[in-house]
Amino acid sequence: MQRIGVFVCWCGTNIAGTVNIEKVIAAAGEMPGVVYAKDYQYMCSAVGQNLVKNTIKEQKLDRVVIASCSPRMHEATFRKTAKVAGLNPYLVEVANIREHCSWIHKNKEEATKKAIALTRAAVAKVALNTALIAGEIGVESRALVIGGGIAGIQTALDIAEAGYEVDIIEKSPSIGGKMAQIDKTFPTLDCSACILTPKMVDVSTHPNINIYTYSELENVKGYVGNFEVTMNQRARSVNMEKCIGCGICTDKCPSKKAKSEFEEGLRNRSAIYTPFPQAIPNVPVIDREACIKFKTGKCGLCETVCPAGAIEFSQEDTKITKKYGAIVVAIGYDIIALDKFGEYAYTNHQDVITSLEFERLTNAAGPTGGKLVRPSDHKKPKKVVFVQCVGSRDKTERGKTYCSKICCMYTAKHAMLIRDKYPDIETYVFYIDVRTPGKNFDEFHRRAVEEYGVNYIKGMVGKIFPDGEKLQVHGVDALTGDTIKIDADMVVLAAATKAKEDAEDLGRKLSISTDTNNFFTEAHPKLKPVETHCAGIYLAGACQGPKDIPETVAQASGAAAKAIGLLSKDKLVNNPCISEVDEKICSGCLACTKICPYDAITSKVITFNDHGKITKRVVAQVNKALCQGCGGCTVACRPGAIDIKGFTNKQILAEVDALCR
Amino acid sequence: MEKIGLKVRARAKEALENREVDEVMGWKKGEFWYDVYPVFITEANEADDLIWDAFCVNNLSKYLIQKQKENKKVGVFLKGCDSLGFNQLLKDNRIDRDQVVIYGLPCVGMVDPEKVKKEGLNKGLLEIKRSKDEITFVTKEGEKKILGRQFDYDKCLACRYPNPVVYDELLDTEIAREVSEMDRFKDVEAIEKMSITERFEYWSNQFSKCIRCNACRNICPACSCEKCVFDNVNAGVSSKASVDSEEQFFHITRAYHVAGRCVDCGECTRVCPAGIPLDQLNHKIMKDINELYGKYDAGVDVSQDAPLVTYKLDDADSFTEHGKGGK
Amino acid sequence: MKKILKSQISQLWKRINQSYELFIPIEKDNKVNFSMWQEGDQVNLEILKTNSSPKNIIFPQTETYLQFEKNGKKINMESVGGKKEAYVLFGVRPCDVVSFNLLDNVFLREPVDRFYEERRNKGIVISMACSDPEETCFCSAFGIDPENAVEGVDVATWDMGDKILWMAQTEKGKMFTQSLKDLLKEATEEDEEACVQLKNNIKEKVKNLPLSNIDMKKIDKSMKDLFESSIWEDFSAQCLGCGSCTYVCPTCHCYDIQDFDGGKSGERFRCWDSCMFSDFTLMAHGNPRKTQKERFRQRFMHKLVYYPNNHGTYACVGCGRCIERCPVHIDMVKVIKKLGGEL
Amino acid sequence: MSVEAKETVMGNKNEFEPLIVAFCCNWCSYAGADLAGTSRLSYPANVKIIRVPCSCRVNANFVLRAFQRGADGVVIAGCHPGDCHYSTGNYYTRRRFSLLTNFLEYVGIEQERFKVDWISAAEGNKFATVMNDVLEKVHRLGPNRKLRDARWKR
Repeated sequence: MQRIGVFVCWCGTNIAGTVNIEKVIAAAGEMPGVVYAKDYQYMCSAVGQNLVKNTIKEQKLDRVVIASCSPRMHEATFRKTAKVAGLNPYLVEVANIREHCSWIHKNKEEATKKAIALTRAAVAKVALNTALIAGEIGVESRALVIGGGIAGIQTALDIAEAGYEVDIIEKSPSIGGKMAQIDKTFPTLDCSACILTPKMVDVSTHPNINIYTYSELENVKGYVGNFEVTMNQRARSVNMEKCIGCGICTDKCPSKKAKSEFEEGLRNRSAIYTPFPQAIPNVPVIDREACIKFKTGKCGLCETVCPAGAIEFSQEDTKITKKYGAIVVAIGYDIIALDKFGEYAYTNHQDVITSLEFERLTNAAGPTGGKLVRPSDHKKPKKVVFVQCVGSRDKTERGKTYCSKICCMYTAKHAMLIRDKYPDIETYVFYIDVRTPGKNFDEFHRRAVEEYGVNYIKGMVGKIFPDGEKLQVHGVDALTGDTIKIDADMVVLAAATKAKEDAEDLGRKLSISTDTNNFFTEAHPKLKPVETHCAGIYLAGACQGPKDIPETVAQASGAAAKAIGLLSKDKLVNNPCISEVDEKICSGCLACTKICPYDAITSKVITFNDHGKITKRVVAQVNKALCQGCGGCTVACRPGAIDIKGFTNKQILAEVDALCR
Repeated sequence: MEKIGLKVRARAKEALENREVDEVMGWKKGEFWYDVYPVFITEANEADDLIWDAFCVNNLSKYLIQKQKENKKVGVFLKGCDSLGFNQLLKDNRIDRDQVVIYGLPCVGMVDPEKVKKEGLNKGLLEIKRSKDEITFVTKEGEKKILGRQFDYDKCLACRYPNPVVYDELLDTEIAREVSEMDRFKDVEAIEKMSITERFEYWSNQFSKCIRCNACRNICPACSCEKCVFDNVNAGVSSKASVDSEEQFFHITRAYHVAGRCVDCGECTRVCPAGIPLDQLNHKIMKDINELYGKYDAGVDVSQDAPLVTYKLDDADSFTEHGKGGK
Repeated sequence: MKKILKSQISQLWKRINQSYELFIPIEKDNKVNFSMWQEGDQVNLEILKTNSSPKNIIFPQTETYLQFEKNGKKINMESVGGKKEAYVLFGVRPCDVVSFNLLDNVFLREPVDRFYEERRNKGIVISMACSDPEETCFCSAFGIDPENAVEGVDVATWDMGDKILWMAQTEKGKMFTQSLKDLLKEATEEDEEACVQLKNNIKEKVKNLPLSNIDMKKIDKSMKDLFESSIWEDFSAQCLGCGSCTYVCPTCHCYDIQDFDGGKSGERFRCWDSCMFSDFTLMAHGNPRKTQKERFRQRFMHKLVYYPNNHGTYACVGCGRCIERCPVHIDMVKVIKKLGGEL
Repeated sequence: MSVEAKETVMGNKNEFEPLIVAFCCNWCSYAGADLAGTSRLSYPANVKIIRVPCSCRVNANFVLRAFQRGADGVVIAGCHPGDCHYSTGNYYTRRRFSLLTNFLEYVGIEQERFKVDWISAAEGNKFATVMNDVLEKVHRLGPNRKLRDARWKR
């Protein structure tokens, strides 16, 4: 018979306020296998842990149940406590009598009864626990950063500086991301390019950093410390080694009708193009969909004019497979499509633009050379209306329920920039709330209103429609209830930010989860903001949720620090709660192998010698390093030959039985 | 069938003589008109015992599991339904395709002795011969021919695969039989129409007939586990008690374990000594799989993933309000 | 000899049911089995072999005999099981009656199984002669006369078509008959003659049955030779290892004892077991009969060799249920013939 | 004890106290239940939670066992499709338990007694709502006798 000790925590009054601890102790004492039951005010405190430690030794306990807060909170704490006392840490179970009991039930009798039931289930389970020993795995000391925006750049630089190799994989032809498109940054109004491009250069020249642009992640195998990543480097059609970046090809290219992605479609580009002058690498790429040579087989002008002989039409996509110890996901964000917001006339009027388009319009390097003109007739506008929360904080299907966080500030910035350059242009901002938490943020917004005379109107715009050359903007002032009609020349929409289209797909490849909005989920909203639930994979920037640049950079450095911490280790211990095959029972149907998300199960042939009669059979085998312990295989296994340690079939059935008393 | 019977014997003899295979699995006639049982022969002269008649209902493929463990090359005669079971065993890695030579036998249907008895035609019956759908009853007094399928097993009347879907040699010409897909799940639909109370009563009544003999499981080509969970004392679910709750547990679990794997051969229902319509359980799951996750016939195509070991991102579900499977 | 008209038979059921539990072949969902009679049930006296044997009545498939409850550190135990109500088992065929005697040999010898004994004592067994033996019947191989009252019946009956003839065989049977005197009429001489005629008919039919040639004497090898016979390998290969033969068999009597763990309370029960199952006689070190061959051999050696050695009679009554029920037609007759060198 | 007081005690005893067993995925729904606790969102004490690594760990056996042992309702809660901690586990859950949901109903178990749902770690509110909803429905149906083992004493 086991010697189980039950320790019931009061958690001050958090538990003791609604649960009659005395009764739980008394009931626990009667439970099968329990030889000791004791309470304490704060079991997680040093004194409480000492109580557990000493009792394990004194009472020769071989199993321990802690009835306290959620195991997600302190399971690890008490496992360590047990270990110190010489007990295998996996002989500890936690009964959650706080989050799942005392905090939700008001009736003391009911809560006490439930606390007893939960403790009974934990006792029933722990009785079947076995000592588990974690294995060790090596670490590949190289990191992969997915995404070459400011988040990825900062992460890569930090890791590289710490002395580890880093690869950046970027989907587009150049690194730089959204920040490269932005004109000025709030609240300092310093030039975005001026602070970003030096970092881009640092990345491209750092001996520890490799950049794979125009490349996408194809699949990821392996596990923390030992990821094996395959990426697909798309054919650039230009030899990166030979190209000298002279730009003759892009000038001479006769196909100039493709929309420039970098310029948000406000300008055309050639079929062979460099996204922007400061692009890294400064090597053009041929857009095979726009290229005449690829479409018709004729042309090839770029090849003729290239002084370096770098054009290679025959290039093909290449697959690259490399091993990494850590992965940082920094794929950034996008803004939502506005086709469902008919009232703002974005899709049918050129002079209704998004804020990102506005960034290009005011940018000195942009399509208008920084001159603010209407896209439709290139005339200078007289009145510009800004509409905030277009799709943000919107509970309808077309929008996003969350606040996009950056719009209030960049809208103030945009209005301020206009008023600064063209004091004769009137600016109006429709807003629901202005949110400016951040260092010098509110001051910035107040300057826009007070010093620059930007007109802020609390209220939403109901309708925008063309009226001759003008755009009629109809809205309501929520403070006065007045209908507001403005005959504007230009409207700028602060479209909601959203997760990247391919975030969910990437999440699946990496086995990390996304939330309902497809932003990646951090491991803990407060205490593990850069970790994911998948060990060795970290998050940086707006792919985890809307963020401005300083926050992004901060998180990037955080993710880098975590990655460095991991890469600096020689060995890792892995989770011992993994699957195990009972070869005697396994039929070798291998249904488990099809379920396993980690390809952790393979097969082997075993021979049996039964009274001299030799028979062979196929059975499943689990790779201990790959298995993450989800348990999906156990259900696919009809005879119950594969079971998961720590959550065995018998243990769960015992819990069911114990709860159903 | 008699002509094919000659071929069966000749082929078995040849295969054993030429050492193409170590063993041949076939059927042999026993004591009574309906008594046919599986035999495994290793010598060419034993081939004369083999038969092919309207009672060769047993699927021989499950026996291959043991033979393959012993590393034997085996020749086996398989009907359409048998071949589906064979494929399921193949899919479950229970047999090695390279170690088996399949002699395919298109099948017009097998005769249900119960139906013959019910018509009182078993008195003094010596033999039943079948040629297509003409059944000849041989008695001491003489022969009587009846045309039609009224003596076929119900499962044969609903047969959708009269021809083997996998074979190395086909011993007869393929048979064309039209079965209405519309009627396929009419047994299920009838039960679905009952009220929840009626349904529970119907099934608990059926389950309570169970004598826990496991014949349904042991005959099943999808139930090929080395050790069934109900025989695995460590699994915590085994019990031999004939109490309602255990019987319900057994039958729900059995049907659920063959979900997406049941080849609808109907053998479980045939062999149940208590007359429990187990196929009605299997059919329900098949119907749901077809409706929720697309048409799937276990045993037809070995390369196709079984519905419960695969998924689609936008799979439907039957429990959320929208049922569309999304967030 | 008494008689009762078939047209009045339901009154007989009602009457018996007033003072006894009545177990009788009842048809439900096309299957006939012995079950407790209730008003409105469809009694089927024509069927020769009920789907399962009536063994379940004297030796239930599952029988709880101990209930326990934990109270603090103490355990309270209560003995349950056995049978308290008197019952009548009507329409048992002679072969099945003989199977009761075979079970008695096991359970009523020292140490006596008290629950079994109680059940047997509470019951009145009424047999019915087999007017129309079937092709799978081979009771004659074991010296059973399907036309007659066999040892162990309290009352024997014969189905005469429109009436049933009734003859008490034991004291218990006589008293029971007495209690029904207003329902049972005295049989006439004609009736008795018809009965003799019926018996002769049956005898004739039995002679002509396809299995009438079974001769148990042909199994004459030594136990060791039989044990080591190659037939076990041959036949067990086809055996699926299901338990249908053992569970429909009237003479199989192996059981398992299991506990139902209900945590604070629970019970100990016995339930039929089958030597065909892989966990039959499973012990801590594993199973002494590792393969189906050994398990298959056990079943037949037990019935044809071991039991006769212990009790002087074969543990098969030739009812033929296993012949009909075996999914692959590997049955007792094939084994007997093969052991006798006939196949 | 007065007669009246005795009656109330008896009355309480006879009152139906449903038992709901909920299998919750460690990463989403269990955390969602934690959040419901942290947010002090109340749901009845009749709901008792068993932690599993992933909803794909839940075997149909566990559900049947709970019913055998007198549960009046069973809940399986996991991450929303696409959010699985193990990336694909709940896709299998979805298929397995769509079939079981229908199948249990087919053998006569009311659909309200077996509920599968997706509850994320952030949806403490949803956790409480789902539990309240299941409980209300089970309350309306009354105690479950189906599948229940008569030998089991609660």
